[in-house]
Amino acid sequence: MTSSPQMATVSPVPSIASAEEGLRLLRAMKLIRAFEEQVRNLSAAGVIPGLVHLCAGQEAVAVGVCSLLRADDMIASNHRGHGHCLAKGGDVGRLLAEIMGRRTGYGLGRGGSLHIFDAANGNLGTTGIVGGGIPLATGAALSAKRQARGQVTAAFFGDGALNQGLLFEVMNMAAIWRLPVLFVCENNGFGEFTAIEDVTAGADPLARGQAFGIPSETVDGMDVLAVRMAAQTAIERAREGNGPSFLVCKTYRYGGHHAGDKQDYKDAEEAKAWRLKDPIERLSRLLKESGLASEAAIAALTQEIDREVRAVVDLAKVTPLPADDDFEAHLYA
Amino acid sequence: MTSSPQMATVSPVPSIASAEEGLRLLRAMKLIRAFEEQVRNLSAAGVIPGLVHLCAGQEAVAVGVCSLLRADDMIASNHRGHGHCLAKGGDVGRLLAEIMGRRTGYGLGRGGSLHIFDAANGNLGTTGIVGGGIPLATGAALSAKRQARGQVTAAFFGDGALNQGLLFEVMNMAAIWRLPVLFVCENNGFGEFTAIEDVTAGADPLARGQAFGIPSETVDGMDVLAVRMAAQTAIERAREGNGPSFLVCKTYRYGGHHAGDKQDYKDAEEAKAWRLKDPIERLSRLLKESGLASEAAIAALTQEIDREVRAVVDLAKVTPLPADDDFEAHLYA
Amino acid sequence: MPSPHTITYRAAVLEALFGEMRRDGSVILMGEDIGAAGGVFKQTEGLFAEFGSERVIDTPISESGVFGIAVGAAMTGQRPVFEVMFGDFITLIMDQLVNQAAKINYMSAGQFRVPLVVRTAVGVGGNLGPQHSQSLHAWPVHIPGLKVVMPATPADAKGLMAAAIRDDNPVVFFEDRMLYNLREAVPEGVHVVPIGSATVKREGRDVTIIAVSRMVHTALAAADLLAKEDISAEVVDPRSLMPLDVETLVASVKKTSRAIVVDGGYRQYGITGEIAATVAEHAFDWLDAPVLRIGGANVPIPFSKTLEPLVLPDAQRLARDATALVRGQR
Amino acid sequence: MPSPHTITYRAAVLEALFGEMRRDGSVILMGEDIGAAGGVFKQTEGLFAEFGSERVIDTPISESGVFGIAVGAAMTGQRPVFEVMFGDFITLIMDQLVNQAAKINYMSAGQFRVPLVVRTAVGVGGNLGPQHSQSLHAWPVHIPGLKVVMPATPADAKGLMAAAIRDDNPVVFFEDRMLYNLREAVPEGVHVVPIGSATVKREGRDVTIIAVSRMVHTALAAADLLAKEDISAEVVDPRSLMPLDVETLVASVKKTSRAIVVDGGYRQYGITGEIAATVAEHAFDWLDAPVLRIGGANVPIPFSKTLEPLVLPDAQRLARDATALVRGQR
Ligand SMILES: Cc1ncc(C[n+]2csc(CCOP(=O)(O)OP(=O)(O)O)c2C)c(N)n1
Ligand SMILES: Cc1ncc(C[n+]2csc(CCOP(=O)(O)OP(=O)(O)O)c2C)c(N)n1
Ligand SMILES: [Mg+2]
Ligand SMILES: [Mg+2]
Repeated sequence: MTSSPQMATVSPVPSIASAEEGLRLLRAMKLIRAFEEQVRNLSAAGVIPGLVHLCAGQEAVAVGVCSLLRADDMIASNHRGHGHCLAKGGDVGRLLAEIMGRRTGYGLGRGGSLHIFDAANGNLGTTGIVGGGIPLATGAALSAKRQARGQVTAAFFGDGALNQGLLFEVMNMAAIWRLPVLFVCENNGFGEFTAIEDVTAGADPLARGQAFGIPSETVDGMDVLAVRMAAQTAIERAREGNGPSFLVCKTYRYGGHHAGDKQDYKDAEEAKAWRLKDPIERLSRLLKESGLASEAAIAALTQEIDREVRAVVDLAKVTPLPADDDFEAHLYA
Repeated sequence: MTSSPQMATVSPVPSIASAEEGLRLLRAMKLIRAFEEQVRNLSAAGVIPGLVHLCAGQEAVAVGVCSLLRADDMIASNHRGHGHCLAKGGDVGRLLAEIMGRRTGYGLGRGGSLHIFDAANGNLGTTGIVGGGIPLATGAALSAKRQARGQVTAAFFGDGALNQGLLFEVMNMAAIWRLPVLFVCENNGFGEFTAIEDVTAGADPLARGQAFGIPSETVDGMDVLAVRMAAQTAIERAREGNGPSFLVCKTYRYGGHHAGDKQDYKDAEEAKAWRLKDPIERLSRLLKESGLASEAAIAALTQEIDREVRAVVDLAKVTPLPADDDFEAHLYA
Repeated sequence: MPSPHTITYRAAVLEALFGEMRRDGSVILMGEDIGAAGGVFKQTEGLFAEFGSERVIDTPISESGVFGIAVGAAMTGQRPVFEVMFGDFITLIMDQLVNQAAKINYMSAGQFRVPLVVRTAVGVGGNLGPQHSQSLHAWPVHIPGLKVVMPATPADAKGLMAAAIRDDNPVVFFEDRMLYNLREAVPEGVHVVPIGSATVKREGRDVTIIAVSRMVHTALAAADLLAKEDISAEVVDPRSLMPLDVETLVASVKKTSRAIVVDGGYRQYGITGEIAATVAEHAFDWLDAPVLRIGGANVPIPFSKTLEPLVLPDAQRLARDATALVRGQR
Repeated sequence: MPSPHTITYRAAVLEALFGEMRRDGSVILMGEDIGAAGGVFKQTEGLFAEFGSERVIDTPISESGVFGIAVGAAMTGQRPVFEVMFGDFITLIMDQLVNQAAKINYMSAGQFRVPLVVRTAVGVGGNLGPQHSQSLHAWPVHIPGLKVVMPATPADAKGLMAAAIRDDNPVVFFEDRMLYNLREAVPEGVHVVPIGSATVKREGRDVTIIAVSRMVHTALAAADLLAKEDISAEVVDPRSLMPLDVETLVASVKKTSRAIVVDGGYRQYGITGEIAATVAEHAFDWLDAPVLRIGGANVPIPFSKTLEPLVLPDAQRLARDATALVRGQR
């Protein structure tokens, strides 16, 4: 069995406040899309070593949530984490450099795509362990609660993490301790090559949060405004000291599990149907239809982002690789 | 906060089929009670080394479930497991010998109370790891399913295990693979000295099973007939290939976490209220009121059991301790 | 003895799995994406087609729970082969492995056996970074009740997988994923290598190199380099780490009077300590120099192209160190 | 230097906890039954009353999740002291410890630090059986990025707990629960013992006994026995296993020319291998005999009164072995 786009619960269509805000969201999603496209090419060309897990198709979730977060709010990401990093304000150049294994990257090039940390922008890291970021975000929420500066945190994870015992342990504690954390599941229907239905019991993943009394909501993850609306409620709840929330965002990854995956486990019709719900197209259409942005303005934005990302690629290619000195640097604090 | 007896959902009062059956259940519960009383004394006297975790008060759960199991059905138990062992047909003498560290015990005296295995009677073991037995019973259910002889298995665990991630992982798989397993939670209100409410989120633990679509039921764990009724439905479901069930049995441990625990975290009034619901008294009353057994017959049964257990104690005291040879025996198969 | 054919390490393990699953209906496989997808390394390809979802079981991402279920299944008549996709994730099954699987035969005085295999892909290479490159074999070898094997060649991989499945104890089977495409002659049909037997991969006089898994190939390459300098190196592959074939190792060291132990795991408190100390204890009076230990670097394994190659010893470095040892320069 | 008072090991650790929690508001405690109940060993008694439930946090029985939360809290300004009730259960936190806590400072190039302490009660005694007696310190010492300490005396326990809390890295703190009632003089007030420094507990000429945690006391008792046979034993306590103070160890062995390493964990592939091999490497030309390694028995730790005492080496056996070593009988 595979996932179907009809499964996504369509939230009431939210409206958009201003042209500026609309373009900001569009820009953020387009930046991620363009970035992932470049990463895909660089990976295929062998310029990026190892494996990369791209999030094209899922941009609305990262952007919807992070667009409402303050700079001092924190996120923890997972293996499919470039979008989260950028949406949280990460530096495109340092991100790409890290993915390319350059010493100008966030971790001196020693972590790569799976290990992007960005303290300045509140990113507790991408991680190669399914579910591994969930307690980190929750621990940061514990700190936030102690420090009482109204910070909130968000943990992004896939549907695959819905079956890691760690998620349940952490949700339980977040609930009893009323921690200001958002559990954001990006349900893209697959964990690697396995469909969620084949390994995940229960009629609805929401029940996994509800079991702990956590307010839980299914969200159309292809609609950045729907994600924002749900996230806003959850963030307010957290900031006001009313504890965690659980959002299950129905979405789809356009690419394979990692760049290069042949994707023969996917249904072509279904993949096509999901493309029709593309979050970037959708927002563009809305902006145009509502008169908030012209076709030309959007095209200009697209070009600008393309230029920006290309420049970053060109620069990253000539930044230095790590030196022998970097091998042991920061092994201990 | 502490637990209150009113919390137990009272199931519709089930009736009892025959005097024989009634006395069998009563006998099983009385045996456990008498056994635990002896263990408590032997522990206080230093004849039993280490720590013992007694189940006086909780007999109805073990007996209710196990009285419906076949000899080739299997159980996995936890640290509070003497009752499970006896209810599943375990040998009183070998059990006590193991608890006393004698070489005539189930494990040559090398495991003690926390590690009672009884293959002949389908006991996969007590265990010192909270939650550790749950996957073992579920793995046995996987075997049962493959072998297709209609066996079912039961995992007994406490309310403390409700927060171990392992439980959730295993429940999920039991549900997707429709394994013939009963998840039997003995909710006695405490994990060691900590009240369940202080560490367990959610309005009702049942939701932990329901999240996976597992039929889940709250049971009056002080009423052996109520436990039997719920277990019967669950066992039939499992035998018919319809997958797992989750029973949350509300009960109370009369003693401390381990023998010798001062129990200053308990509310005296509450403890008294629970005593009024004593499962042995309750069944005795029912048998007498319904004319199925006379006061005298019950008194005779009590005496008989006392004699039996005393004899076992006397014998165990003179059985040999393990010899140097036993030290490494069975390290490898 | 069946005739050999030349196949990859990956195919050799697969041959053992096919063979044992055909022979014994109680052998089942459990792991992530091992079914229709054939495994992320194509290491289970074809098994699902032949044995179906009853015996080749795709699991949720729940390592701890799946492995716990495998232990229960092993206690009750199955012979599960449980796969941990990357060796870095054995961290997630340690409780079930140590506190249950390793001790149940002992604690139950033989009433319950736990015949299962944990197989996992380890090793540095392909730029997978700090959480997908570790080899934590130094952990399970420390636990009484477990057996641990780490085959270096396709033939040994086939033979030890068969032995591991037939063993009535929990066996941890470490495969270096950088060996998967290595081709060598492998006996066709049934082939079982006894657990606990080392093998001399190359005879020599001047120094014994005790090397494990992929390091065996590094040691053989180093021996070639050493030969050019007129140093004759003997290469011994323990194949099994637990139990360890101390006799074969010590016999070699008594012959050469010098020993190097090479392993790909973190060097600090890794397996080279135990092996070096054991050899030194048994061959003290024969040793002309301290036993040299070479291991993986003591850092999280870095992703970058320039740094990853610094993690493991290579043949040049090994040959250099061996030369110094033999020439009395250390 | 503050004046000493005589208190138990348990009280000494508690003194460090009170001291550090008063000094630094970011120090928090997390564990099972550590709050109002004061811990199952009474090892946290009084902390809850002074610091409240905000800083002394009773957790659910969710070791993995709690520890993961502690790591996240450590990354964001807290200094958690996380308690694992019995050392056998560290099996449950290995993923967060190895794949997150140990590597985050490295992977983030210092952007995030993970200043936390894992404290856990280990050791054989009191007939608690195979799942409540293990000491798995051989695992974390293998992982780059972690520090590991194992104090033997009340004074060192106090000083190393203070150091562990102040350290900006994850530190694993092993306490042998059979030492909890040991009384010795402990400096009052602030007392910090640097991590990574060994100490010579008794000077001697003929043999060095390197002993860890509770085995230090066994070694001291053995040294008394040896003195009666005119053998002068030096007892060295590494105190920290990672980093290990190689210099102090080697200096002692160079002086005595004979070494014994004693540890209470499983002997097979335990810490004695690394220490013996390290000493042998640095003091090869000084050694008159192979380094002798003595460890816990390689079996699940049995419950019974007659068997449990066979697990650990005692002073008599240690003295006997040392005598044989010194007299050249091994
Ligand atoms: C603990 C653990 N088990 C297995 C893996 C291998 N693995 C990496 S990603 C992945 C699938 C994750 O699926 P999901 O959480 O849905 O995220 P998605 O890739 O769909 O974004 C698996 C099994 C891992 N990295 N960590
Ligand atoms: C994994 C693990 N963590 C902690 C413990 C220590 N411990 C033993 S029993 C217990 C409480 C268990 O409570 P519950 O499951 O409710 O069972 P009860 O004792 O009430 O029958 C704890 C925390 C343990 N044995 N295993
Ligand atoms: Mg997914
Ligand atoms: Mg309880």
